[in-house]
Amino acid sequence: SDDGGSEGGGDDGSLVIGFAQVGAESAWRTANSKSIQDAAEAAGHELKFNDAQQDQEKQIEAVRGFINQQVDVIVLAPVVETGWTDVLQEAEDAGIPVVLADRGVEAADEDLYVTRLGSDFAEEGRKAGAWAAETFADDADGTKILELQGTTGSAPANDRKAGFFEVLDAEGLNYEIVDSQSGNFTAEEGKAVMETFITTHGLDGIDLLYAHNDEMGLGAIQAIEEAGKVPGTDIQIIIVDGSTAGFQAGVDGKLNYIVECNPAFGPQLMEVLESVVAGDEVEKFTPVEEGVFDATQFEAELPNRQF
Amino acid sequence: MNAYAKRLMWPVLILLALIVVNIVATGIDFIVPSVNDGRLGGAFVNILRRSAPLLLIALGMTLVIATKGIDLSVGAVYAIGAAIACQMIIDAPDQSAAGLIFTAVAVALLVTAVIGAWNGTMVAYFGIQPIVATLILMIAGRGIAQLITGGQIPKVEDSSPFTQLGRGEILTIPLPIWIAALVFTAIALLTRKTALGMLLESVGGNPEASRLAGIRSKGITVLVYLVCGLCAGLAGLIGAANLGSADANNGGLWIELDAILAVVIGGTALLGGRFYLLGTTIGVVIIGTLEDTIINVGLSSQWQFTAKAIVVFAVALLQSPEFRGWILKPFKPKPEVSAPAPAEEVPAK
Amino acid sequence: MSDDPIVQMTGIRKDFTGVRALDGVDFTLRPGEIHAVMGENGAGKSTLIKVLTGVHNPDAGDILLDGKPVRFHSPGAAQAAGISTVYQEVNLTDNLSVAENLFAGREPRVGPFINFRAMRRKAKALLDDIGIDLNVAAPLSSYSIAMQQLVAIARAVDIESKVLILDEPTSSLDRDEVAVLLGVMRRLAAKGTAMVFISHFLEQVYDISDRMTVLRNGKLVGEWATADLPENDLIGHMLGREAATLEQIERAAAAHHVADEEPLVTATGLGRKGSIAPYDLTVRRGEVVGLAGLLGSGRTETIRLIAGADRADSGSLHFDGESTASRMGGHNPRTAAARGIAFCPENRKTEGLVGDLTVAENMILAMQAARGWARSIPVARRDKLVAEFIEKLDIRPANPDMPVKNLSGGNQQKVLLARWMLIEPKLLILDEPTRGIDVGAKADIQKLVAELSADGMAVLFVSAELDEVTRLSDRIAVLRDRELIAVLESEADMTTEKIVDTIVAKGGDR
Amino acid sequence: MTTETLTERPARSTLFDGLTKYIPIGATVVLLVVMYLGGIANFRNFDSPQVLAGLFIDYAPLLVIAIGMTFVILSGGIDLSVGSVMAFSTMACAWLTVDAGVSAPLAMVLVLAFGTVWGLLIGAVIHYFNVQPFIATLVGLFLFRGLTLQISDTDVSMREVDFWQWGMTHVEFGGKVRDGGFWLPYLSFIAFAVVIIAFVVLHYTRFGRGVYAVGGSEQSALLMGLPVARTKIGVYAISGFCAALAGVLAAFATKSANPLANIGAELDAIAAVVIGGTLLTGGAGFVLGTVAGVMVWGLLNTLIAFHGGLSSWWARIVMGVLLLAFILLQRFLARSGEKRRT
Ligand SMILES: Nc1ncnc2c1ncn2[C@@H]1O[C@H](COP(=O)(O)OP(=O)(O)OP(=O)(O)O)[C@@H](O)[C@H]1O
Ligand SMILES: Nc1ncnc2c1ncn2[C@@H]1O[C@H](COP(=O)(O)OP(=O)(O)OP(=O)(O)O)[C@@H](O)[C@H]1O
Ligand SMILES: [Mg+2]
Ligand SMILES: [Mg+2]
Repeated sequence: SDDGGSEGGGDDGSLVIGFAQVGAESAWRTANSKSIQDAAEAAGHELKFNDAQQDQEKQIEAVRGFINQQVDVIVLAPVVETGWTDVLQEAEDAGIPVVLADRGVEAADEDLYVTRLGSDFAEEGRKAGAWAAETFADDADGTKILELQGTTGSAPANDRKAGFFEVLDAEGLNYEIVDSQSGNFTAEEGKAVMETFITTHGLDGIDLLYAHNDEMGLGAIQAIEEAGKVPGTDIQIIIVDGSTAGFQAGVDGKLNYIVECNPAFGPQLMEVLESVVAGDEVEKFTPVEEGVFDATQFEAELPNRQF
Repeated sequence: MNAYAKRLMWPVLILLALIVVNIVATGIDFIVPSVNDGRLGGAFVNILRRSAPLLLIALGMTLVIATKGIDLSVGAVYAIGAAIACQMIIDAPDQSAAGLIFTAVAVALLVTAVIGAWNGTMVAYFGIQPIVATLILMIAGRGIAQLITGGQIPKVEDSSPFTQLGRGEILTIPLPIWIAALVFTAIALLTRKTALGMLLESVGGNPEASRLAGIRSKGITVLVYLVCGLCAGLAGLIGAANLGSADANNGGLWIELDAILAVVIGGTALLGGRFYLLGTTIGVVIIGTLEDTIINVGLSSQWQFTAKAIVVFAVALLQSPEFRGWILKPFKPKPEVSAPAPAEEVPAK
Repeated sequence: MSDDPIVQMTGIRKDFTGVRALDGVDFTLRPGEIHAVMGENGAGKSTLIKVLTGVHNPDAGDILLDGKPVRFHSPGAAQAAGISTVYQEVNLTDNLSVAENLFAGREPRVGPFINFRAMRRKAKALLDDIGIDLNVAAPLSSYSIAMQQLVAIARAVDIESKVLILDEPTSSLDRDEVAVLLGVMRRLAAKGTAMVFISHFLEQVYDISDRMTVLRNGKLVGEWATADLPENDLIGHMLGREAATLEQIERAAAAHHVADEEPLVTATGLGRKGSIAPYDLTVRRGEVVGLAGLLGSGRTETIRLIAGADRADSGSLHFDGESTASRMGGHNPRTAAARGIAFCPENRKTEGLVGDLTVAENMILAMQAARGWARSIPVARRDKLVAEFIEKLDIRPANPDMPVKNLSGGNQQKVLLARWMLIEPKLLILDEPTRGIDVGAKADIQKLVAELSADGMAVLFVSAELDEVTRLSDRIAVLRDRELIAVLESEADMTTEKIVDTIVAKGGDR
Repeated sequence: MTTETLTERPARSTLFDGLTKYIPIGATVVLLVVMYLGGIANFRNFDSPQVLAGLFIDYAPLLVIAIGMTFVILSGGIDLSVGSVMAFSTMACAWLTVDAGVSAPLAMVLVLAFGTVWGLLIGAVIHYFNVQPFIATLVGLFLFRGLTLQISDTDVSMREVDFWQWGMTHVEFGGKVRDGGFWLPYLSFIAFAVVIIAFVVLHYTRFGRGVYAVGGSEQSALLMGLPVARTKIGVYAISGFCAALAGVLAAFATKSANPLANIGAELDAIAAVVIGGTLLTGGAGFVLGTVAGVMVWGLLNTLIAFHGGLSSWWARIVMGVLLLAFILLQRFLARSGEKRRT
């Protein structure tokens, strides 16, 4: 695949796709990369994959690289929302369409990409918030909440937090944030922070743990178990993502609600790319299908998990 | 011994100060251990238990730094150790088989030791600067770990005895603390009961003079990196066992900086020479306590970095005699001096 | 000669942790005089200089320059005030070129930019002036210590200042360079420059100095006009005991039992390209073989091959009846030490000692290396050995736990010697062992060498002092131009002139 | 004997002595060329001049911090704070111009002044209080990451401020890219200017030679009467300035600030400096070597990007292996160079 006889990529309908991925920072992300790589291969397209290791500069460089290579279409999963104007403009000048995957860019750059396919983190936060507001609506003495945030400053962390509390406030839930710390999206830190929460605040009276992703949630569950409490019963738990391990924990009764964030949108992406290159009209935002699952649905959903 | 105690004084004081802050913020429970399920717990014991992997790495790092080296790859090696063990265990049909656990641990340690030896060989035999030699594995190492796990996060069943490495206890004391204490003792004995410590300091202090004195400086250098790799691998095993999973990407991320920090807080100079294992241990506990302190005094996550900077700066300055002299200048009378050696005392030939 | 002192130091006290290096010392320097500061190793001479020039801050006392009180905070400040100094250990930056070292901080410039061409030209001229011919664009590290010392002197001389301080400038120089240096000093003195001269070569001191200040153990003993102080009295003042006790080393002709013994060392065609031409050399048990030659003639290289410090690329080396397979790397410092070859290198700071380690640790280093890391020397045995050698070599301060870098130069040299004597070698190789060592200690070391050889140890030794070589050696290997040109038997009538003649004669042959 | 024959001439020519120090950088340049040719042979469009020009667009900030780092490393120190200082500077630009309403040129000057003052400060701590550079600057690494996050924990756009548009203004050379030309933005020229100034300062001024002297032996430099304090504090000030300038360049390049930007940039910079032939122990190396080092770093990334067939982990492994091959080759060339010398 080195020299790529892909000069006339369009002849047989196969495309050369440049894919600037965020990194490989989580199982979710790896599943996402794999889904897209597999889908490209299945569709007979050549995928130039680039892992930016969560660094915007590297990602910009990768996009410039794709422009220099004159690929047919660029897929960008932007690590942050701002700062893309110039490089997107360069792609446009070179006549290469750009499709955003997963995360978005700031509204002012809307004209510079064709469409965005992905999840809405704020919406995920709102989904979690809606369940919490409903579940604890009758909690008279105020709902005591612990929050395990993702990496400080990252878009999913910010949006999942904002969406969640937006709904709680809107629903008028009487709640109190007992503590909220970053667990960096990792099980290691999720567990460590939870242990400290437990020694500092105890678990008695705490109603809800909201973890921004699976891994932190699973780490926290261990900490709770090791402290001699029963996760899911003594304290209700919401996680976002929905990996196999997360669902397994749900089946075991260790958590109560999962907001799905679906990484497996490779095939959907290929369809979008093909219509983009073919010049068809596409919507500015194509949402990835994502569900929410409560205790009654875990068992049934577990076999469908892909990561 | 006196100079040694002096070295340790400032780190110990800082640690005590941090502990006091925590006690004020959360009560005396912070320091008093409690027993949960037959396992010693409580805030401070938890800190010690969680610090075990960092301590292991920092001990290895201390030896490397004593030879005027540095090992940036320990975080990646940590991830590799964790990945190998977890992947081997989940690939097996029975995750609880004692033989399997033993083999997985042995293979992980063997591989990480080989990686350490490789680093040492690059430094000693190819003459590559330690930062660069280990940078290579810092970059590639996590890739190797991901390759082993296929980019997934292998999760070991909670019932597997492997997890006891991180979660178990012996005589109510958590196993990671035992392991760290054991390694500490082993390294302390290895360096102080044999001549290894002195030879290390010699190689670090003046490699050419050491060579001319007949010391096998290359062999010693390789050995030291090997031990460092082994420690990092063991740390990875404990970390993975604690979680029951191995995260190739984030496991032990930036732990090399914390380890170096702990070594230096403990009084070992990055320029090689004298090293202080006990100092390193105190440095590790300071770092571990600091992270909890931020949560306990109610600061937000954004404060993590800033608070760390402030504490590290305080330790660094307090350890500097020049700084102490400068700050105390207004309060100090004339310096007291030791009695001069009278000329008559010189033995006649 | 005006009598108003240019430098006046009174009541100077300087303490280091655990040592009082200077205790109420007074020192006066007058314009145009050459003033020698004398004292044993560790007497405080260098410290006095460093206090004067702002390297150390005195703990008490006053310094007047031209009658005005001064207190310099850095050598740069002292230099700006007209005091230029050559410190004891060569203090230049050997990663830079010779020319840059000569002009560092005062490079000729065009606007703000350095004019390298002018700098090289001036450097060349400056070196020509003191009679050395170097490639001024080459890094200083490509030259020997002696060359570096000359460069340092050239630099200090060129900073035309009121006061020039030379702390053991001649320690690694040959007699001819010394002669040039003394010439330069006389010239400067005539121009009115005041000079401080520190040297352990009494001959030179008497030759050049006008006055002397003697220190002992950090205290002032007194100040004399050179002419008023006979050599014996000076030594007495320095050592604090009668000079008569300092016996001269007899070349106790004793015609040691050497002649009939098998050679211990046999080098045949041993050589290394670009550093020393292949040579043949034998050393027998109980024999002292001295190496003589000019600076850069390859003495160091010769012995480094035998010591295993460098790898030979031709010839063979037999030691104690066994081939060392030197070319295959079978001969290195470690195996050499195991065979019983001890090597004290010439640059004790970079190749000899580990500065941060203590005196005791430095002493047992080679012994420990030979035992391997697993078998530590028991503490009691170690302490006993160390104490024994501290006493035997009179190392001061007699504190085995002091970092060796805080010892005075001479005492450091003794520590290095002790390290190798501890392993009881069959062959002791000494490269400039008496460099920078006071008269007393030098006599001690020479005596030691004589004793060791009498006990059957073979000694190979290099010294820039031909006197020393002739006095101590049974045979003298003469080098020139990186080639061993002759091995002379040291008869009773051996003189330094004979050696010089050999060098010159062979040189003329070509 | 006359004084002329006092010392013996060395047996070999000393011509090579002056050249030895160029061996590492020579090796780097040769390998750079080999890598580039390898890229051309294997990848379509790799020969486009824009590929090389692209290095100076994407790596302009890295180049600038690596230049600052070169001064510090040459003096025998190290500066781990550059990545955080850079991120903080970009964030400060955004905060000053967007939130505080400071005029952009003034904000830029303030940020550059801040970087310099920080450098002076940390240099003073290192020199006067004898704190190890690694630790003193590690404090900076944590401190400025923390402060950046405290200003904003999300990315901030500053596109509304016209001034920030200036940096990415294109200058075309030889026509459009598709016609075989290439373009560079203004910010690349700022980086070039930094290189040239650094080159002149380091190699042709007393301060620059003082940096080498201090790196060779601080003790000796002090005893030679060189202004050691000024030099040591100066190099950290330069590095601080460069880090702040790199932050400004990043502001130009993206017109946005991201609190998590440039994590690990200090290691990239150190790697580039070392690949460029500068010794971490100080006293030996060149500014132009650093330029070559940054190009190697960039080209390695570009090669992996052009290949495009590597998964995340294989990309890392290949990067490590390429780096290893590079360092071993460089080492080998330098060694054989030394051998030839003797
Ligand atoms: N930095 C230091 N720290 C501690 N002690 C020191 C230091 N420098 C010198 N000393 C001690 O001060 C005393 C005087 O040393 P100094 O170097 O002045 O002697 P010296 O007369 O120059 O001897 P030499 O002839 O050997 O050069 C010695 O006992 C030495 O050990
Ligand atoms: N006059 C000179 N010109 C150039 N290089 C020289 C000169 N003298 C010495 N050198 C260099 O200095 C180094 C050391 O010289 P070497 O040690 O062989 O001389 P030596 O006879 O041992 O003299 P010393 O009296 O300094 O021990 C050698 O690498 C040599 O190249
Ligand atoms: Mg002295
Ligand atoms: Mg020599």
